[in-house]
Amino acid sequence: MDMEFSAEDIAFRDEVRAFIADNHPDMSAKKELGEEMSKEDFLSWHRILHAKGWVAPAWPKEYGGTGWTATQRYIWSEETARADCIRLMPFGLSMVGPVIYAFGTPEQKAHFLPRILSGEDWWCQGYSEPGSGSDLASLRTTAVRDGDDYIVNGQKTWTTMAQHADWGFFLVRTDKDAKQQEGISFLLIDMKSPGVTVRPIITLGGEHEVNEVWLENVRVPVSNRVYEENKGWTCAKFLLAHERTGIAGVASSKRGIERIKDIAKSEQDGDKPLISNAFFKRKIAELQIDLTALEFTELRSLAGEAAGKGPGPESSLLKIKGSEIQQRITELALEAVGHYGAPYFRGFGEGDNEHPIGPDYAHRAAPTYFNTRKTTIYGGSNEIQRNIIAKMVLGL
Amino acid sequence: MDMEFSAEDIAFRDEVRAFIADNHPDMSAKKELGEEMSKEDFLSWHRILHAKGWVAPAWPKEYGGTGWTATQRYIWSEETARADCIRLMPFGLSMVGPVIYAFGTPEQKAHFLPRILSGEDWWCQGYSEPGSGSDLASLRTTAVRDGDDYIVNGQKTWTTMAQHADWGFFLVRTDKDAKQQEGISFLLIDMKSPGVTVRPIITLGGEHEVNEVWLENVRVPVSNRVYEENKGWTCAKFLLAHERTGIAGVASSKRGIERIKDIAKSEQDGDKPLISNAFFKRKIAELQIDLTALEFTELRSLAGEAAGKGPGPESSLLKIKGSEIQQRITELALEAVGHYGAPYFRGFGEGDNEHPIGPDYAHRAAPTYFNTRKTTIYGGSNEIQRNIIAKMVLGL
Amino acid sequence: MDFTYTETQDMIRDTLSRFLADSYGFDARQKMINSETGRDPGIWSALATELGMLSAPFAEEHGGLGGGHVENALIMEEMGKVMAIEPYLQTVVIGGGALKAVGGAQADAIIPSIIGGETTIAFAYAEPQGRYDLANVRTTAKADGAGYVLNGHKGVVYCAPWATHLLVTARTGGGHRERNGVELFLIDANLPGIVRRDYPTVDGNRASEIYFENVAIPGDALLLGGIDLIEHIVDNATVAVCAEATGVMAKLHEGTLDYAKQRQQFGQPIARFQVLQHRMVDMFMEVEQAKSMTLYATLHLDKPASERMAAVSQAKAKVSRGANFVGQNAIQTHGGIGITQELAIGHYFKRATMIENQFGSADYHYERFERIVIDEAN
Amino acid sequence: MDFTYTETQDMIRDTLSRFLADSYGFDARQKMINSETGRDPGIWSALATELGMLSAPFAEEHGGLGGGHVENALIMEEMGKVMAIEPYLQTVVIGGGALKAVGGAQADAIIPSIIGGETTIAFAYAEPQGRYDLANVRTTAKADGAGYVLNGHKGVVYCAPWATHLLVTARTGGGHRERNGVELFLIDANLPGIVRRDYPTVDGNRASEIYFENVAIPGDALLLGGIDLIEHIVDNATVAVCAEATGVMAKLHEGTLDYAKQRQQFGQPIARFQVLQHRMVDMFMEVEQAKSMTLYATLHLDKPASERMAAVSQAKAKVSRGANFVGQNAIQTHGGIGITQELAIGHYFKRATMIENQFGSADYHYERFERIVIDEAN
Repeated sequence: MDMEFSAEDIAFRDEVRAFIADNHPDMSAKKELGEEMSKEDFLSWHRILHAKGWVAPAWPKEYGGTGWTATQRYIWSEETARADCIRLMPFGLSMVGPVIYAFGTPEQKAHFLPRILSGEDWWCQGYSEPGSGSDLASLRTTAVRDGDDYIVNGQKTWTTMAQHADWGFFLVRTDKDAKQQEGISFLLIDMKSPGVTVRPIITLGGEHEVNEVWLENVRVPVSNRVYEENKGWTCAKFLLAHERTGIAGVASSKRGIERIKDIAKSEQDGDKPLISNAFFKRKIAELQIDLTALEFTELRSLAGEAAGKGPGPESSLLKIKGSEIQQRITELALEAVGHYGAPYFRGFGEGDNEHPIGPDYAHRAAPTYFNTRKTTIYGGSNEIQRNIIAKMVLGL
Repeated sequence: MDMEFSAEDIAFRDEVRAFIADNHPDMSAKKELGEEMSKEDFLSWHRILHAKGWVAPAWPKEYGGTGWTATQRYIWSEETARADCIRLMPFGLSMVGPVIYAFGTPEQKAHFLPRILSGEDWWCQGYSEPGSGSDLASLRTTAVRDGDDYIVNGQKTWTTMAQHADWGFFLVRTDKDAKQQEGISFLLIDMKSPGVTVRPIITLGGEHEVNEVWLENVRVPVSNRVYEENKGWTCAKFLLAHERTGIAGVASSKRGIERIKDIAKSEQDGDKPLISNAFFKRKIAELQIDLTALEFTELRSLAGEAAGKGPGPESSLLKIKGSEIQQRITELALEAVGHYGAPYFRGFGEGDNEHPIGPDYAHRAAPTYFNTRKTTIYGGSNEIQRNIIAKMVLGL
Repeated sequence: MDFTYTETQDMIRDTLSRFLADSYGFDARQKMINSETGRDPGIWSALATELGMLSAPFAEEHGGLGGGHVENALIMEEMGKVMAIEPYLQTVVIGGGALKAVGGAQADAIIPSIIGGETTIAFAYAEPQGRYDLANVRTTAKADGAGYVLNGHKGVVYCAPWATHLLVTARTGGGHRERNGVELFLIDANLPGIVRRDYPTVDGNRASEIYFENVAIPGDALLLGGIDLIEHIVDNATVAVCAEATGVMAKLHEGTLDYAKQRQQFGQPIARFQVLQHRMVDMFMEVEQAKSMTLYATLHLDKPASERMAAVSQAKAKVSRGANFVGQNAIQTHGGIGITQELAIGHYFKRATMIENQFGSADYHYERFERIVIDEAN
Repeated sequence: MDFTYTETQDMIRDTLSRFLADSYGFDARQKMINSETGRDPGIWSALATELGMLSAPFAEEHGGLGGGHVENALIMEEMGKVMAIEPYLQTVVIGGGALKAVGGAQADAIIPSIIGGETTIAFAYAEPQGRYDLANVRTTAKADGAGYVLNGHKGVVYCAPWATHLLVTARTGGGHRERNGVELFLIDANLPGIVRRDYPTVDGNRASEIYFENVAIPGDALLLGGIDLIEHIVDNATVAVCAEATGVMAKLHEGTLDYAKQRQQFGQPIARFQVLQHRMVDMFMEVEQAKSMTLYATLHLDKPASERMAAVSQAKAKVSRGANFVGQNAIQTHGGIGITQELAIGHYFKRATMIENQFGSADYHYERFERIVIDEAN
């Protein structure tokens, strides 16, 4: 038992570090102001990684993965977070991609996987419906067979980044009479199909991240169904387990804590920097220690997986603690900036880059805090995660 | 709207203060060591107050109350707490006494009330049973009519101070076929009756406060039933509401906080007293502020009662917050005494007054902390109190 | 001891509550804050003229109702319930409070026009480096003949775009962070040399950065009282904000209860889930305690300074934490819909969040309380 | 990176776990701690001779198994699961650890007798005024010829009534609270001038106040290394106590689960109530995090001092709070029965409570962590 990296691992880490330093696009200005990334911003890093062959470390090598060891993948996530690299959109790479290579037909694999890797297709996820919330299986969107097509009708919501999406993967009901989790199928839908309408939902900080998606008599070829009809829940469950990898968000929370420290060194509290305030310092320490606990719990869990145990329901712990830490980071940032949490900049017009009010790091502190309340709600709310642990781990 | 005392109130306060100073028995040595009070200790102050006519401020004047205003009663409880007066046992004065004057026969009133006031009878409460816990109405002790007597069989538990008791008031089932809360009667039982057995339960700190009470074919005259047969639940509910008055324990928690401050001034933390440690100080401040919130919530509730609203289910709030504060006080005391929380003194023999190990205030810090976990459990656990608020106040 | 409201106080509450129910629905509020100027000035006129609401805390000699802190708290609570963006806090509680404290010709001159709705005031006290320390003032007021010349930068001045007057703290002497030398000035908002940058705030208000560049002000702009006066009016304001918070928190709780009773998940209203029930009970307890603390502090506002400050800090510390708890749990219980702009709940959450740190965070007030009540007793 | 146990480690755990299951049931333990001497010395002999357990962390040259911190953690966790009162922490982890660090003739002389079970050690480091500060030492060791003379008072020395040797911190120079001059001595427990007052502890152990009155000790009693050595062995001990805590906490959680599944209220097992379910989930998460932090700190014990101290303080701060949470909620979920002496659960709670502050409270360790990781980075 030890926690040292081997010489090979260290060489790998240095290689990764150098690659990032040499190739990552400079987004510092936009990031410091907390500005939203554009589609092109996201894709710029995606394309660079694709060219290098590093865009999908978690995929099997045969479909375009890197073939890295678990330790290498850990190093990769550490290093990209350390360098605050642009986040890769998960909908293709972490969500539908694995479903397709696990359950798809040879044709589906051949067509979709390369386009996910290259970034040619931007994906979105059509799961939640108004009214379904945490009770995902209560979905009501229907797909009725009509020759070689399904005719899909219904409404999805909380569809992240659907405004950019070329394709979406949807859970739809193909058998109305079956029990809740049965009778659901997993469809790939071209978002440019007639009858698909995407409407923005504006969240508390003024962000446009999520959307409503309306499906009105949308014609979807049966060949775009993944896995068997009425067995879509199997894909959904697979995806859920897969989605939880990295759900703890340790690496990015580490960055977040460093950022709070930087802010607290700049902000004054009387004649000292805020970071010298005993109580503010304590909150940072609590975060940092809780994050260590989360990190080592994740490492123990990964070690368990490596030993063949597979990601279990205890990954709900990672979701719960990870999301709580993310929220506390944004809360602390807002506390740190004092009065300058109040100004709201959404009023500025396109192309106006002047943000003269308060320090740059204060700019989006409040909206980010508001928006980050979502982390304990989405991906299975923390209440649902506790229910899962109670049932699956504790046998209650 | 104001919070000033009138000149009359101030005169009353001075009178009370002087009376306590002149008459309260000196218990300081025993208290500082956290020693348990004996039956005689409790009764000493009870008898002094009875002689003065001040032993039952909450009772109607006709039955021996003081006829004080609500403000005077508030002042009384403040002053007795401020002076850390010996607690009066509630079982007679606050519990069965009010039930008897509200529901009892003229004979019951004439016989029992004066003996409660004088302290001649020591009472205990026979409510809880093994297995009943928070679900009080599930009780199984039976009373079967036999001529002018009931024959009582069953087992009660958590019976506080039953080892000293002359009389007990018991909830017993007189109709097995009725629904849970119906079919219960309220009996007064002479604890010296044949068939009554009291067995000690020793709690975590080594205290003997509570007992099991076994009732085996105990003969109880029907004339000792209060109110109608099978309507005992009415008495129980009345008592419960009555019991909640003062349940917040504000005045004694104020004393508790002062005591923590004294300890924290004596204990050293490096080159300063512990009270100068920012985090210890913060915990005291949090307690003190939470106690102010509790006190003013109680005062608002009393004002509502004075305006004829009666004690409502929101008194559950007073129980919840009051008990949590009591626990935090004992927790902070234990933290304050550092290493000297560990020594355990129960091993000393009778009459051995030497306690040379560690400071006196450390003596019972740990046992008191352990024992005080009970406050969120008894009198309707805090979970039950939250259920009550959810149902009765929030309509959930 | 008497915790009952007078008939006049009940009347003020009822009148205001009815008026706001009619004029300040969620949609109406959203329309106001999204308009060019960010408000509907007609509301303020109506509060002044139709309802006579701005007269509540002023003496009868100035045309007021003869009320005081209790009236301010009542009105602020109602304002909180509808998330009103009206400058009552700044104009009546803070500006009016300063004038009442100073009295004399300055009070006689301006209070009637506050009551009439013609004068609105913004309070320019915070500075970028100052955090919540009222003596951390770099803005200077240099004596110049009979008047003064102001120079400096005040940050995040709520309601400034709408103000006819500014209440400004500035230093006539003493070093940076010294209590001595900080004074209060009430000046015309449109004097030459005052530069304003206006912007919306995250909680639906408007605010400004204000730069004073050699602004000449008259000698009678000085409201005599120094840092003691400033602390007193900020304590009044802090309690007013606590009162507003009780309105905001009550609405967050009420909205959450309503939603939980309606929202179906897993075949039943989510209000049936015990975890959510207990959470809503905990929210209820925070609301009740916030009310208690606001009452407590309100009744201490005219006590000697150290008692007053200890009481106000107790209240604000507790209310800040309570607002945080109630706001976060309201959103969590709503789920995704709580994070959208569509429902009122998210906007109450935003206001509750800003209240947390307004006039000092929980930590700031804990420390002030400790200094007065624990340190000084040692 | 490798988080798997070796076969030997698995064997140690299994052997010990089986032995303790047989010999250390709740009733057996209660009988021991209520006996005159407060223990059953046969257990210690069996651990030494039958199981060879005391050899686990020692080098093969001393007759050990060649293990280290991981073995200590494993064993302490098992000890925690049965609330063992054996002096493994004091004798093997602390005393043995000090001897391993010092090496040489002193190690050669004593380690074999530790392994054999003949030598038991108590650690006399705390002083009444010292709280958790290891340099806050008033006990003096004055050089006298080839040896020293000890004077002073050590408080709450766990397991001292059973010890053949005392490991004592004392000052050979430097002022009160100075790091410089504090040294570690391993001495015979029965030297003339050593006065002991023995007493039981609230968590079922025995401890003593120890007074040194001109106790003459030989020169080779000094284990060279000063405060740095003391900090190192206390860090080892702190992590061992964290490991013990994971055993205690796991049992508190497990006991609560079992009870909640059986206990009927309102016509169903209380485990059906969602509020209790989520509480038990929160307890589970604290147990898991305590395990993670113990692992984390265990793997940092041989790192450079500042890294080691930061890691140990992280672990202890988290474990202290976790032990508090799990203990309190175990009792609350049990209700009244949890507060009696009858069930094991209350005794686990008492041990968990004492662990909270052993070798430093959560606050102490937060502050140490902040000093190393936040202050020094500025």
